[in-house]
Formats: sequence, C-alpha cells, structure tokens
Amino acid sequence: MNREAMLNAAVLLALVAVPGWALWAGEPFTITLATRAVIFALAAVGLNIALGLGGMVSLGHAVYFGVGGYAMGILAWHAQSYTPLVEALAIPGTKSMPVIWLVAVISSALAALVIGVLALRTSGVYFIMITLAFGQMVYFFAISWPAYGGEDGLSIYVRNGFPGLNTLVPVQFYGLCLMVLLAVLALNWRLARSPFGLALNAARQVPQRVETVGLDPTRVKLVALVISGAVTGLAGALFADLNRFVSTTMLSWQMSGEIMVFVIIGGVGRLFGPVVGAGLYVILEHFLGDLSDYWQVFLGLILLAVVLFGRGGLVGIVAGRARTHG
Amino acid sequence: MSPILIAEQVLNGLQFGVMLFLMAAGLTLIFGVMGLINLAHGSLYMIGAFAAAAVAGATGSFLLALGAALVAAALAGAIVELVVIRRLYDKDHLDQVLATFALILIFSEGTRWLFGSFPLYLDIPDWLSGPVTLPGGIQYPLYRLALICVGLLVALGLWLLITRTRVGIRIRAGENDREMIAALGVDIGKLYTLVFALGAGLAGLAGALVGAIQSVQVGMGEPVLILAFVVIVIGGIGSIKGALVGALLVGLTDTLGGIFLPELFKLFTDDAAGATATGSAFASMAIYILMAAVLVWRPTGLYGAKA
Amino acid sequence: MAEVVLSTRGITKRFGAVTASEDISLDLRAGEIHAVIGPNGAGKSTLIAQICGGLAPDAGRVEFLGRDVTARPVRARARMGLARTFQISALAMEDTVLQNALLGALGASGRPWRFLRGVLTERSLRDRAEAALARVGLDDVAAVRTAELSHGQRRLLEVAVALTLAPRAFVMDEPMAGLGSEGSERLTTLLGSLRREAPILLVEHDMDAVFALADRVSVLVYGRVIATGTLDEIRADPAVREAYLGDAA
Amino acid sequence: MNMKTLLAAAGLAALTAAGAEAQVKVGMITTLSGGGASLGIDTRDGFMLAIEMAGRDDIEVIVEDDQRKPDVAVQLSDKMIQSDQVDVLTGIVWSNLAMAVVPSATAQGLFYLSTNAAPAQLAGPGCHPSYFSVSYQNDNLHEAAGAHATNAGYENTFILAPNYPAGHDSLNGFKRFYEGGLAGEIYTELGQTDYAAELAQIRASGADSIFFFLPGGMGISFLKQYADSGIDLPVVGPAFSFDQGILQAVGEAALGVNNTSTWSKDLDNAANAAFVEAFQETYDRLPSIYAAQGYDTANLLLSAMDKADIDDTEAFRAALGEADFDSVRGGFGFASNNHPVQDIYVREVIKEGDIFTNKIVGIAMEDRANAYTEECSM
Repeated sequence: MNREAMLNAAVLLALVAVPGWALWAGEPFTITLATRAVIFALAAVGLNIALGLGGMVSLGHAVYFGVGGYAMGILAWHAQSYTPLVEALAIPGTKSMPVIWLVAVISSALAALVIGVLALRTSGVYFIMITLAFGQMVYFFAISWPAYGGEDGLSIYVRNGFPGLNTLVPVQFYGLCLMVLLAVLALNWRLARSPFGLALNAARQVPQRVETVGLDPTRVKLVALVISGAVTGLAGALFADLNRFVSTTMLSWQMSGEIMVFVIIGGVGRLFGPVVGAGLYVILEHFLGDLSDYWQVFLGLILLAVVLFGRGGLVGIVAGRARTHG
Repeated sequence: MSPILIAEQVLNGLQFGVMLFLMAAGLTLIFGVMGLINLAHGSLYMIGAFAAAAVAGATGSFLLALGAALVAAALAGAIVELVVIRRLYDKDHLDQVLATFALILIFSEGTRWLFGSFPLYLDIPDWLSGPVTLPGGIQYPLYRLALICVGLLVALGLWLLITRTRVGIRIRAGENDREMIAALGVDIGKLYTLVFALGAGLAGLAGALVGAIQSVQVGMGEPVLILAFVVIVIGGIGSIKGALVGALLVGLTDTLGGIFLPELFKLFTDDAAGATATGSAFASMAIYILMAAVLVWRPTGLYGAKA
Repeated sequence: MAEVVLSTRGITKRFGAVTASEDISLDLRAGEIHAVIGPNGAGKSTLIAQICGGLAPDAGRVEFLGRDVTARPVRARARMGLARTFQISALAMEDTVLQNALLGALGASGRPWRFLRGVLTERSLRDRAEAALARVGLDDVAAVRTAELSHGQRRLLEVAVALTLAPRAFVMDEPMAGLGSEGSERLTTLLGSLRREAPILLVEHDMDAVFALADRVSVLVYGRVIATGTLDEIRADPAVREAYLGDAA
Repeated sequence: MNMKTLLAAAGLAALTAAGAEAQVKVGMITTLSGGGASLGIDTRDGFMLAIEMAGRDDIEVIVEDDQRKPDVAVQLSDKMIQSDQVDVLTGIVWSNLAMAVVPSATAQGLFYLSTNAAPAQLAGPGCHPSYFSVSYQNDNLHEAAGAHATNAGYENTFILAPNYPAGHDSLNGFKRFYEGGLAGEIYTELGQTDYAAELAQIRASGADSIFFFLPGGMGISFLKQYADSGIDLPVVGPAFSFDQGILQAVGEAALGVNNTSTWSKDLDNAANAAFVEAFQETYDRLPSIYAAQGYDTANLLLSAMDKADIDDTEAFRAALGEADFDSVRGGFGFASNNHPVQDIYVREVIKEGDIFTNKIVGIAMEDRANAYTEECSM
C-alpha cells in the first residue's frame, strides 16, 4: 500500500467516522458541516474529470452546479405549490430525490454539451475565459429571469425525500450524500482506467497524437466535459437540498473559483484530491471565519502557499509526485 | 428615438469602451509578454481608485490623485510581480488562475481591513464637471468627453511606446521569442517587472478615472475584470490593437443593447413592463453572445495569433 | 511497376508572400521507401502536414489508396491506414510505454466509447500493442513511464505506435533526428524491414540513412521538387548537385 | 480539537454578555465581510448597543458572518439551531438570504426578528406567527416615495430599478401610491455602475421628476453621474441610497435630494436622542437606519423577555406582538401579519459641517401598515 492509498483510506475512514464522533462529542452540527464538505467534494470530483483527466481548465463549473440546483428547486417548488411544471402536458413537480437527480444530471449534461461544443473550439487561456464568460451569461440570465425567484432564489420548506430514508435527519442525509460521493469516486476510478480514459488522458497531453491514431480529441474532451458537468450538476441538486434553498449565488463566478480551489488545493488529477480539498476548505472556512472577519486574507495566503510551494496539492505533498491513474 | 439620443448613446458606448481598453490593454500586454493570466488585475483597478480617493481627500487635487493612482497601482503591481507573479511564469495556467484568485481575496479583504467597509468619496473636479453642448445640440458631460480623450491618448501612447521605443522593441521581442531576448543581453526579469507595472498602472488609472463617477468600494474591480477578459478574448489575446477594437465593440454592444433590446421587445408585446424586464435580461447577456459569436467565427479572436 | 499507394497531385500552399509548396507531385508505391530530402526551410514540414491532413493545400489533390482524401481530416486518413511519426516525439509522457501503444491500438479499433471496462483487460487491444512493442524491441520496458525512456527509445516508440494502426503507408518525419550512430543504425535496420509491411515516405536529414534505405529520392528546394529518381539518378542530377548536394558536400 | 474552545478563543466571548445565566440565546446572522459588510456591521453594533445600554446579563448573542451568501446563512442557521440551540434568530440584511433562512427556522419552532429584510412572500402567504419584521415591509419606502411624488404634484415621473425581484417590487410599490403618469420605466442590470445611457434616456423623456431604487454602490454611481449630467429634476428615492454610510461617498451630488425613511437621526423623541448620542459615543460615527433597526429589534426582544418566558411560545409571541418598547422611530405597532405600523418620513440630504446627513422635512404616510395583510392567514 503506497502513501497515497493510505491517505485515501484515512480520508475514507474519517468520512465514515464523522457522524459517530459528532454524536459522541455532542456536536451535531459537525454532521451538517461534513455534508457540506461531501457535496462540495462531489462537485469538485466532477470538475476533476474535466480538469485532471482532460486538462480542461473550466472556470465556469458553477453553471452546472447551479443548473443542478435549479433542477431541484424548480421541481420541488412546483410540487410544493401544487402547480404543474409544464402547463400544457400537466407534468407535475416532484419531491422525490431520485427523479430530481435524474433531471439534474440530464439538464447539467445538456448545458455542458452546449457550452462544450462552443468552448472546445478554443484552447488554453481562451478556454478558461470563454467558460468564465458563459458562466456570467447564465448568471445574469438567472438573476433577471423573473419566473423562479431571480436573485431571491427559491426556498423549499421540507427537504426532498428518498425511498426508505428520512432525509430530514442529518445523519441519514449525510449517509446518502456520502454514498453518492463514493459511487461517483468509483466511477471516476473506473473511467480513468477505461479505453475512454486512455484516450482522454492522451488528448490532454498530446492531442495531435490522438488525432493521428484516428480518434477525435475534441470529441473525447467534449464527452468528458459532459460527464464532468453531469457530476457537478448532481452535486448542485444535493447542495440545494442541503440548504433547502437555491439561488443565483450557486451560478456566480466565485462559485466556479471555489470549486476549482477545492480541486487544486487537494491535488489535480488525484482521485481523492477533490475530497481532501473540499474538506480542508470547509474546515478553514469554519474556523478562520471565527478567528477574524477578514478570514479571506488568510485563505488567500494559504492558497498562494499551496500554489507556490505545494506542487500537486495536499495529496501531492503527502504522497509524492506520481499520479493515481498510471 | 431621436438621432440626438442615439448619438449620445454612441458616445456613451465609446466612453465605456475606452475605459475597458485601459483595463484590457494591461491584461493583454501581460499575457502577450509573460504568458500570464492575471485574475488580480481588477484588484489593481481597485487600488488605483482607493489611492486616488485617499489622496484627493487629503490634498483636494484631482490631478495629484490621478498621479497617485497610477503610482500606487504600478507600485503594487511591481511588488506583486517580484514577490508572487514571478514564480508563476513557468507554471501552467491553472496555477496562475488559482494564485491570482488568491491575490483577489488578499487584496479585497486587505483593502477592507485598511479602509473599512464603507465606500470612499471621490468626485470629479470643478473644472471638469457639468455638461457641454456639442455640435448638433447634444448635451454631454465634459468629464466623459475627457475620459474618451484620455483613453484614446493612452492608446496612442501605447502604440508609440511599442512601435517606436527601445522598451517597445524589447516587449515585442519578448512576445515573439523569450530566449532570443535573453540572448540579446536584456535583463528579462526587469523587463517583466516593468511590463507588469505598466499594465497595473493603466488599470489603476482606469480605476481612479472611473471611480470619480462611480462608487469607490471593495469588489469594484471584479465585474470590470470579467468584461476586460471578454474584451481581450474578442480582440485576440496579446494584441493591443485587438484590445482597442474589442473594447469599443463591447462598450457599444453593452450600451446600445441596454437601450434598444427593451424597445425591440416592446414591439412584440403589449406588456411594456414585462418587455422591459425581458429585454434587459437579454441585454445583460448581449456581450457574451457577441463573444461566443466571435469565437465560433475566429477561435483566437479578431487579431489573435493562429493557434 | 508497383501500385501507387499514396500520392500528391500538384499541391500548392502559400503563406502570404511565401510559397511553401509549389505544384508538388509525388507518389509512394507499394513496397518502397521514398525519401524526401532538402535543406532547412525547403517546405518539408508543410508538405507532411498536407499529406497527413493538418493543412489544406490551396490547390492540388492528395490521394490515398486510390481515393481523393484532400478534404478529409487527419483522423479520417489515419483510420484508412496512413500512419505518421513526429519529428519531435508526440507521446503521452506521463503514461507508460504500453499505454502509448494501447492508444494506437484503441484508435485502430475505432471504439474509444467504453467508460467502465479496464483497458488493460481488453485482450485484443493489448495483444496488438504488445506485438508492436515487440516488433521495435521495447517489450521489456512496456511498464516504464515514457518520460523515463532514452531519446532513442522514444523514437522507437513513435514507430511502434504507428505500427499498431496496421498501416497501409507510413509517413515519417525525420525519425533519425537526434539519434547517435548506434541508434540510427538500429532504426535503419528496423525501417528497412518495415517496407515489406507498408511503404514509407521518409522525410529525413540523415543522409547515411537515406542512402541505406531509399529506393527513390525526391529533392525539395524552396517548396519545389527539383528532382525525383533512384539514388544514382539523383547523384547524377546537375540541378541537385548545384542546389543541394553541391552545397552539402 | 474541540469547537467550543476555539469559539471562545475566537473572542466571541467578548460579544456575549455573560453566557452562564442567559435565559435567551440569540443567533445573529449578518454580513460582516465582503461587499455590503457596512450594513451588517451597523446592524450588529446597533443591536449590541441596546443590550449594553440595558445592562442585561440574561441574554447571550452569538454573531456570525454570512458573507452575503445564502448557503452560508443557511449553514449558520443550522449550526445555531443544532449546536448552539438558540431561541431567536435575527440580523439578516438581504431578502434573498432571509428567504433561505426564515421559513425553515420558524418551521423548526424558532423566533425570527427581522432587523431589515422583509420580502413580500414573508408578509403574505408565507407569514408566520413567530416571524416579526421590526424594520418595515420591503415595499413601504417605495410606496411612501410614490405617495410623496403624488403629494408633491409630480405628473410625469421617470422610474428605474435593477432587474431583480426587489427591483420589480420597488417599482410596483412606487406605482401603488403614485397617481401621475410615467415618463419611462427601466430596469438596469444588477450591479451596474455606469448610468450614462439611462441618464440620456431620462433627459430625452421630458420627465418632471425621477424615482430610483439603486441600493449600495449602484446608487452612489447613479447620483454622482446624475449630478454631472446637467439634468435638473427633483429626485426621490428610498433611504437605502441616502444612508449615513453611503452619503459621504456620494458627497455634494446628493444635496437636496428627497428620500423616504422610517427613521432619521433628527427624529424628535427621547429614545432616539439617547440612541444617537450613545451610538456616536460608543462607535465614533453617526448611526444609520440599519443601526436604528438593530437597536429597536434588541429593545423589542428585551421588552418581551420582561413579560414572558421564551419557552412559552404563545405567551412570548403575544409579548412581542404588543411592541411595548420605546422605539427610536416614535410610534410603533404591529399589523396583523407581524409587520410594523409606523409613520414614514420624507428626508432631505443636507450638510452639517463636513458631514452629509439627512433631516426630516415631512411625513409621506401616516401609520402605514403594508399591502399584504389580507394575504396572510394567521
């Protein structure tokens, strides 16, 4: 077992142990905090598929996060207000998480497809900026679109349901989110080792080579971006359910920046990098926020230190240079 | 809608575009020469505005305030370049994005720490205030005319600097071939610091000029930064000419879109308030749609080097 | 005369005032090694890009296996069996040698859209990749990261990736570049044996290799082919002597 | 590491007035960092000042920064409810954050006392017996501006607001009590800082007056650019753009502008005089409307604590509903949907020495409740 595998196992153990510790220590809020970390981790795992495997520096992942969130918000809002989702067809809203997840995944995947087709015409810095700009475009649209609350957002009074669970109990909702995260991590692990993963990995490093063996690197990247967007969209639906609320802040460019921060401080391309990064961020946010109103100065300094001195993020610092998929 | 109103709106679009150019020129120069993507450029804009507000408050002189903005932003730029940015040149764009994102956090909250959370006061000087009457009877604020002139003068100055001076030759050489310029015996570290400080100074100047008619507050830089990104993507990254053309295009699209789109929507519906809201929603997306269109047509922007 | 596998018919390419290719007509016949030589700046890279599909010619046609492929992209030509190697190795440096070869096999299979199955468990891909590595003598370093290979080994891996495509023709861009004499000899032997599998259009600087391998030679100067023929014909050609060999000698 | 020791180390103890004997625990969620922090800081300072002046040690206040992000606000409310087990939540400045926190907090049996945000949803169908707005209903100041425009005899007003829900509510609120015609009605982009295009439209529209709702930096930009445009029309707006914190940044450009407010520092009553003096003494700056609302909220809470035990929800609701405290706004009561009934004043921006501030010049609406009492079925 190498050091990275040991670290991954330790992280896994910590995630499983959190509820027990929280109940034992009489800090039930820790579970909510951990749920937040797990959902952020899921969003970042999504970005890591595009960023780590595919080399696509997307500064617009808040779009997928927000689309997933709004999928939840809109469906649940219609269910809660007993208004049909589509008037003509009398399709009702729903409070069922599996259905909401499906809609969130499909709609964020579609958003990624549309943005990807346009953005992947470019590369490098252009790609970063065009994804950022598409994010702004969606953000401004959502703010000024009056139908679903605009900047006020949508409030859902009761968390959506999952068959067999009481999602209002923090531990149960945490467990559900953790299961989703683990399932997606497993998917990510398989993906990296699949024929598609091989092609994507090569498309990131030497696109011209992929082309000369008869494959289309742009299409490979596009599919990766769609998968990435779908995962981040699923995280968005869960995040909205955690807060029982969705608003345009989920679509803001700062959100995109934060998702990217999770990936980078954890370790780009590392399987557990996003998990470690999101966990660290939530811990920092919680404790630094108590230390000073100006806590973001310290957050900034820590980020700088990671970039300048910590090649490969936290996982890289602990486990050395080698990449997980190899 | 009268021709006078349209002419006035075109002037407004020009003025907005010219200010965007001051931001975009620095960004594109820094990218062209050093290959660096700098998200913290908006912070330098903010530093310029705060420095100007502080100096104007202390001395009452607007010109001194402008000078202070230029110097403070350039100085901040030089320091940041020496301490942080310099270590980022050989890293990939991803690291640059994260590091400069971190700089935004530090600058924004640091400024709030120093100056407090309340917006600062900065006003246009008496000798530039009030409207003037232009040929055709357009009433137009003198200060905005001055902004257009300053912006165009800076564009001219940059063009002269790059085409006619030794520094300019080195900058162009640096864009084309980093090794060659090192081989020529130019101190590349110094050149980079200089270029970064120049870009920062321009951003600071823009911040001070705009701050006089807007609100000098923490976070004022980021919306402008994103627009400046749109500008240089449209113009082609690294091209000063592209930045100018892109800035004017974005300025005009944003201003005229905001006016005409709601009017356009009113033609199709009787619900005037609804049309205004919908039209405004689309107007706020107009520049991004412009950018997407340009990139579909030319993936490296109007004047960008072919990939 | 053997059948023509790959040919250009009067292709011309201009960049502004510079004519990089001017009315170039070449053909590559089954079983041969056809070398293209020429001084720096003669337009060799531009020629390769047009043959393989990276650049579209302003005029003229490219034909492969009897079909006009001028308008087809790189990957379509690759799928037809046109395998190229790069002057500067284009390999996934973070990956292992085997993974690089697998990429070629995957491309040849045309089925990259499988997301959950381990690529190493695909017997057919793996056999194909390992066979290609064995052919160039890299089977013993299959598990090594490509970044750790020597320069010579990377040149061999370039050829191995091309081999996985089961090519109908090779286009090789200076495969000997940067190799020492020992490495050149080894690669020369390998290429000599490859011509039985598919003909090779060999763009090369290394004259020893050209003289050892080429059945025919074309000389490219300032974007024009000034002569094509056997080695002896080329040696005797006065235009070549003046423009190229004369200077070089 | 234990969270509680860290909280103590963080200096939060300094903000809490003796925890051990506290009968009522208050969770204050407000904006203390990033853009808009000045509003939250004033809210907090006003609230804490009231408790300090009352010298009470039976109340504990936990203050946390929501960074103006709804998801952070929700997380903080979860933490305060689950870990700190607070009885009362308060402090949120922004309507979108309030919408994220208030419905689920009241559903979980907590009291929410609003120091500022009071969106229509929470006044109408979404009203709740444990939710009290101590500030106003969001539409109030806009309605008052409309009433003022009518009283002043304006007949062709140009109105503008940002294109987001509060902006739409604003223009609708204005129109509810405005009887003249409209020279134009535009929605600007949220966060917009350049209003040249809008000013040109206003100039061309032939308007006789202007109403605008542009909170924060948007209002500063608008007023400065308006003053420089040479357009010389009467301007009316809600107090948000003429707040003590903002006025200094607007400067001369705001002089003479009328704005509607529920409070002003020159309001002539004893409670207000004591508040303004104590605030200046403690914090060395003039109080804003947010500070005044925070101060009133704390005093309302203290008055209810004197009458009822917070564990007796019904009794405590009734005690709050009586509004038996000396408001700095003078007369103050609650309408049937737990929103204030109060006078709304017209103020004018003036200069006192070097400081820009407001003075009251009239009353726009007397004993105004709100438009949503009918829709609230509690």
